[in-house]
Amino acid sequence: MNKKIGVYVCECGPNIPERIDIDKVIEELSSMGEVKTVKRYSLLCSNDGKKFLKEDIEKEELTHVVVAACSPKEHENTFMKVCEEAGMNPYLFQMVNIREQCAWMIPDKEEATSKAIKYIKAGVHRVLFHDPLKKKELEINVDVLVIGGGISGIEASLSLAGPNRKIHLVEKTDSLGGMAGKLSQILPHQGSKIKLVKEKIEQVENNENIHVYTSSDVKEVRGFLGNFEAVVKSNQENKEGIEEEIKVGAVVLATGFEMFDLKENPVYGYGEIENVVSALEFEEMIHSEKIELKNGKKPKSVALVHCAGRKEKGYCSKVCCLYTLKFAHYLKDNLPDVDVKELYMDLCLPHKQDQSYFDQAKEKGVEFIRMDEVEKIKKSGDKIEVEYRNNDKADKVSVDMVVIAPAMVPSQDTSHLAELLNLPLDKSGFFKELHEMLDPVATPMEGVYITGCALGPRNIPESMTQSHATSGKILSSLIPGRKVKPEVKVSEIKEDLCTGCQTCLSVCFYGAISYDPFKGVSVVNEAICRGCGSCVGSCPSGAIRSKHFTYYQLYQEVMEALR
Amino acid sequence: MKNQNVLVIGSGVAGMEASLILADAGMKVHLVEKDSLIGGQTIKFEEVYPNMECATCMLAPKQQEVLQHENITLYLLSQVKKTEGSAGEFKVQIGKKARYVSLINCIGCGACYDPCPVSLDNEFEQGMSQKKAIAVACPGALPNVPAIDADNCLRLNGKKKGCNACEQACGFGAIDFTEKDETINLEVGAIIVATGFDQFDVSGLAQFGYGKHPNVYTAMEFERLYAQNGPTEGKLTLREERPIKSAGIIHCIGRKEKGYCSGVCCMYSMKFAHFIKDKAPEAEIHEFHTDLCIPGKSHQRFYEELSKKIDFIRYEDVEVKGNNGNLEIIYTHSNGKRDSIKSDMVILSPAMIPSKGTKDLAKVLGISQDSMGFFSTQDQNLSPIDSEKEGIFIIGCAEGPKDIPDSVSQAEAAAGRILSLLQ
Amino acid sequence: MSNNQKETKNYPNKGKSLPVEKSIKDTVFNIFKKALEENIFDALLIPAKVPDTDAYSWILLQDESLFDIADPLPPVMTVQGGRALSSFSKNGELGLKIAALLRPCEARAVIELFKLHQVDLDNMTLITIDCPGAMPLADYMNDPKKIADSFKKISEKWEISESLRPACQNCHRFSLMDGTGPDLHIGLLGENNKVTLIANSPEGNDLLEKLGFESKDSLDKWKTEKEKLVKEKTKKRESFLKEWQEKTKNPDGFFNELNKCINCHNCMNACPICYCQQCYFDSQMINFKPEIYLKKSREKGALRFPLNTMLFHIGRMSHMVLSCVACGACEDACPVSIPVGRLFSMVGDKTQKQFDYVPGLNREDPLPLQIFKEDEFCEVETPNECEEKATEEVK
Amino acid sequence: MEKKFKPNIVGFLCNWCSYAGADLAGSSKTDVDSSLSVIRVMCSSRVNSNLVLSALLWGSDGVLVAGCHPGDCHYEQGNYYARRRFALLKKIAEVLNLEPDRIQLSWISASEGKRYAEVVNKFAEDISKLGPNPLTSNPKV
Repeated sequence: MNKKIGVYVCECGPNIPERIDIDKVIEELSSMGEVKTVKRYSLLCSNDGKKFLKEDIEKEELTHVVVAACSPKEHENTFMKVCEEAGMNPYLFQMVNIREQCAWMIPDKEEATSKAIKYIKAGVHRVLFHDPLKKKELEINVDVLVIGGGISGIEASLSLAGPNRKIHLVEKTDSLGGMAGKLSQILPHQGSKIKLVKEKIEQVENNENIHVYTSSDVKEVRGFLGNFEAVVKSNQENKEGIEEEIKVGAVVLATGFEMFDLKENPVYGYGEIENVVSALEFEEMIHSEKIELKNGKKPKSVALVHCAGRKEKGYCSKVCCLYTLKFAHYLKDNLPDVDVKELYMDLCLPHKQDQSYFDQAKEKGVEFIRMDEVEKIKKSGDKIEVEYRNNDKADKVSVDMVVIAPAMVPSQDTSHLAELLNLPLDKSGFFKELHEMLDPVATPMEGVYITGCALGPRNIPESMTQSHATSGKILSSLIPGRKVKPEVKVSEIKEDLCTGCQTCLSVCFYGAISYDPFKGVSVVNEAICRGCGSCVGSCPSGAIRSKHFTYYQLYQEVMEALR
Repeated sequence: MKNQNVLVIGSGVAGMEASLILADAGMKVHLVEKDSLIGGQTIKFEEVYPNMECATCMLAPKQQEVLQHENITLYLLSQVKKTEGSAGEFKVQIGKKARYVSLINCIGCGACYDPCPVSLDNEFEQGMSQKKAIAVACPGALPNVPAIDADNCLRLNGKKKGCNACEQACGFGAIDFTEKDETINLEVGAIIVATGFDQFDVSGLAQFGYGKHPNVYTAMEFERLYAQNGPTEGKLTLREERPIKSAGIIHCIGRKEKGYCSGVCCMYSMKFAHFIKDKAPEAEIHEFHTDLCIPGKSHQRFYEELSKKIDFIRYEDVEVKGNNGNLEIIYTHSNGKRDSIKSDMVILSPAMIPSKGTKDLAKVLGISQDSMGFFSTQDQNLSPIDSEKEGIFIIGCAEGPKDIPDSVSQAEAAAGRILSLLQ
Repeated sequence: MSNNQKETKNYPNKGKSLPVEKSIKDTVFNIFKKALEENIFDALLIPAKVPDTDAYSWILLQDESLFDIADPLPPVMTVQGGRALSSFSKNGELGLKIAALLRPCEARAVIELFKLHQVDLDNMTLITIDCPGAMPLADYMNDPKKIADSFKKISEKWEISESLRPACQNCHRFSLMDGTGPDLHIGLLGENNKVTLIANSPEGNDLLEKLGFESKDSLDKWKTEKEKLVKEKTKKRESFLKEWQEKTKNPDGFFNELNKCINCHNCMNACPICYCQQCYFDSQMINFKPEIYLKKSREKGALRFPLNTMLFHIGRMSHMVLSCVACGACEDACPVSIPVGRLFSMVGDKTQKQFDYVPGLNREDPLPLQIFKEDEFCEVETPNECEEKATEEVK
Repeated sequence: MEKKFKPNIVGFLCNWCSYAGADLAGSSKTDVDSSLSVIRVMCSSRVNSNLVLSALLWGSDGVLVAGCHPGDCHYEQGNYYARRRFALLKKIAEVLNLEPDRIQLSWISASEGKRYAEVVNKFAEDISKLGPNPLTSNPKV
């Protein structure tokens, strides 16, 4: 079929003719071989303009269209749509920016005009090399695999499960509940329901759309948004080693956190000195309603030591200030004569109600002592001494019991799962979000989401919020009956040129490229590829083509620039 | 809940995110914004911590998506006037002010600004620059279409009835003085409130000299001062255009008065220090802080790096005095010592408070405010974003001070709650 | 891949010294024969002289009788060993255990090709040998006997002779380096009439053990001798680099050398690192319509064809120079005697230093263009913001 | 002096930051030297030696590669790879004395219209001073 190109120059009201001699442009362009028609129009993006364009494409029976107007960021989509309506493939269209990057930045009319001609000619040459790309549609699976049965995983499962959506909830221990399940109580202003976790577990168990795998690990996950395959391996006594393959459309990681090992730093005396306990052990004491020293007596004085592991790990764990306040309240409420000292570095109380909780503790007589760091916790007679420094001065407190609040650290599974799913970790070893600001629960693997403390320290309401957020992301992208439409302008491997060096794999941030060992070539998964072209840039032989930004197309522009 | 329409109030980073997720899911979203542009407070920031990413660049693709999404109807210069009904069947009335410039015809060329005879303080720029009565808030504002300030436009306020300078300059017939304020009635299934925050007014606190000494800035003023698209085009100068040799940044302004820590000021204050140090490496910078609330996983590292370059001072109390055109910061160190330093510039980091219209909107929506004035939410553990009224969700800083990722999480969570209920 | 992650980076202090009874060749072959007999490996890739000709080639030897034609250090390097190895071990895993006897530069090429997934090292034992160099291919083909003889003399004395290939004259990496390259190294330097076996990986160790050798002998003598020679040759190399930097002081220096190019692309075909199926610069993508060339020639007065000669050379350089092992195969292959090997080797030296990378040194060092750091190379950014970044956190 | 030399410069701009920055320069009506012809790519990591060298040897007097600031890449890491590739190319040009100043890497964000103009104007000025690219007029090439 003969190529018939139509070139349309938009005047954009007075904006373009003021600086560009459109008649000259038309004259120059008309002499080009494949150009069937060159026309000007006052405002192509207006409704009349679009109508004109559509009718003219049809009338002139054009195969390719070049529009010279504003930035493609403004109206590329608009005109592609018009081309499509006129029966053309919308990718056989090229937009040339003669407003922002020509008329508006080159003051000399002659110069601006010749620049515009250059750009439009480049567009004409380029469009001849365009391929009629086609949008694809892929069937999807809407079920979800949730890894981690703590409060975040539970909440995500409950929010996601529905009559048309099954949830596979995999927990490595033998019961659901996670860390939150071990807590004696939740902070008063965060909710009154002490049995919150228990109730949630019941809801999960009663939900016919949630299938729970306890004592199980996820061994393998492959695929992309809408089409994942995973292998779940059971470690249960009677089912040990049994593997089950499941198909899902999305994966939620809710693998939580662990506590910093206080034995790592000997200054805390943890594990050495009697009555020096970790926050989690203290939770258990509250749980059993027995705040007692090893000798069975009630403590008369308790020091709550914040920030254990903050210096070591390099971050503040956000929640410790608040839960030690909870301990202080509990102590004051239940042991009326107890003397409570909080040793803190900075009070991190970033939520609107937190400060009043602190003020109340102060009213109850809790003593707050600022310190730069703990120097040593040691035994001294019947007492335990906490030596600390503040403003470069050494000081100490002497108490019966010391409760230490350790930092939250990534759970053991984190690095293993990161490898399994090809996910990045941050400097602290937690999962890294796709975009720290704007996409806090997504990952570079589209369809894999993360919630709760697997992303870093946070409190229960925040974890729950994130679980709902993952659910929002999934429910909006995986809708029963709908298909996913992957990006069209993606990379493509030319198999006969590919040598299988896998350089492209190493530079793809999204894990969109895999290696086919049988053929010995790399393969792009178009459903994952975002079309950045990094792989194209990395391939020495030119075996990867980035659709719509091919070497051929770019060289046309280069050549025109050099005329 | 069968009604597939959702009302989102506020088009900041949280409102946009919630709208996009719901719209992608096929819901019809009605996005109401009181200003003439979308993007909220975040687009005022040149960069955002901890990676110093350019906020305009970061948000522009989202803004474009909101503007172009077929499932989002945007109501600019609009406010919710009335609501009745309950979850699944809210009846909402929106009051939409006239823009006098057609969003369809205007192409954003800006030809109308210069001819306009009226100049006024640009609120978006914290009054640090002037704009015309017909103008966009800042270069790069989206939608890139100006609005006419009816109170100041000579034609519209009746001071000069025949003025049509802008109309004449417009080559697209985009100006329409006859446009009228409108009332729009909608039925929606759910409402998301994302009305954001305002900055605590520091002019009431005389000890900081704000308003008295020109080189005492609020955080938001400083954000605009160093923005590439701000009043000085990113050039960092004092009011009298002298380069900055020293700066003091004071945290926790209003924490005591308001009774809460805003959770983000420490980090953005450090961001300022980082920025000044970048642009003026010789400048001496002091950060006056109380508790350092830096709970993000990368924030402490940022602090540790920065503390090699600038001076962190833990203060008990602090005040700012003028001293021959210079500023003096007098403070009590946490070790009890009283001291003072001279400084060219002082930046105050004030608390975040509920946005101006919160009280009225609470009344319109029939929900209550908490003791701090933010919208109340229910039992936090079960549903940290649910208001007391079923079907109304509170997200972002409308619920309390928070940073961008937490706001986005809440936005996505609200969308998740709604979509989950519809399953 | 994990098989090849070496734990020890330093080669050991002890090795196994074997007395040379008949000849070095004989001593070395006895080891291989034993290994083949005891199925420690199933085949050996080794250079051999093609019977009844003067030609050398690579053979994958399984029949012991063929050791007669094999030669661990032939006078010339016909096909680069890396290329030979990748030609059969690229597509899929090797079923058999194979050993390859290579010159150190060939082994370095193998390591680079391994990183580019062009060889399979899982069942491969890489054996290197102290290399006295090789003679220029063209010289040898002119008078094989004479050149073979003079090679014999040169190699016995470890002489840095001007009759060696330029690449070999300027080579300071002719022996075992402190990295995770080969599994086993055969030291010829040091004590006269002794061959020293040095295990350089757990696999190498394993091999020696299976052969019944204990690594108990001191390496001091070999090391001293080797380091002496390394020093001497490094000096030579430095003066070569200096000379060539001088030569390229202006762009003409580079063009003058390459102007003789006849576009045969032999350099690329001989290069072990040029692993592409088709060179980008041989592809259709850089061809245009005649009218463009006509226009260009009008503008310039004349246009030289074939057109993209310089683009090919600089382009090829940009693709492979970070992995260039300075083996000189390209130069040997050039029919018009362009010193292309020296040119690439000189550029390789500078660029590899820029990325703090030594090709072929360690198996686990990633290829420079496949990784990045967040804070680096600010000096190539304009405006240059190095100062600003100098104080910021280094990842 | 004869007619003032006006260079031909090719600029590969990433879609998300630098191209948007160029647009902003235009919509703020900033004067920008017309020597530079813009070629839009999705990410600076699409640009490699194949493109830059071709442009340079086919007659461009200068090549600009521009992308998002480090850390701001729309595709997270693209510009870091681009920077490494560029560093190599620059070094090769340096070692061979092929006028390394003819290639330039710059970071321009979407809000930096002014910076775009400054970068382009300065580059065009520098290239004008360098004169025509000898690689294109040199009969040896």
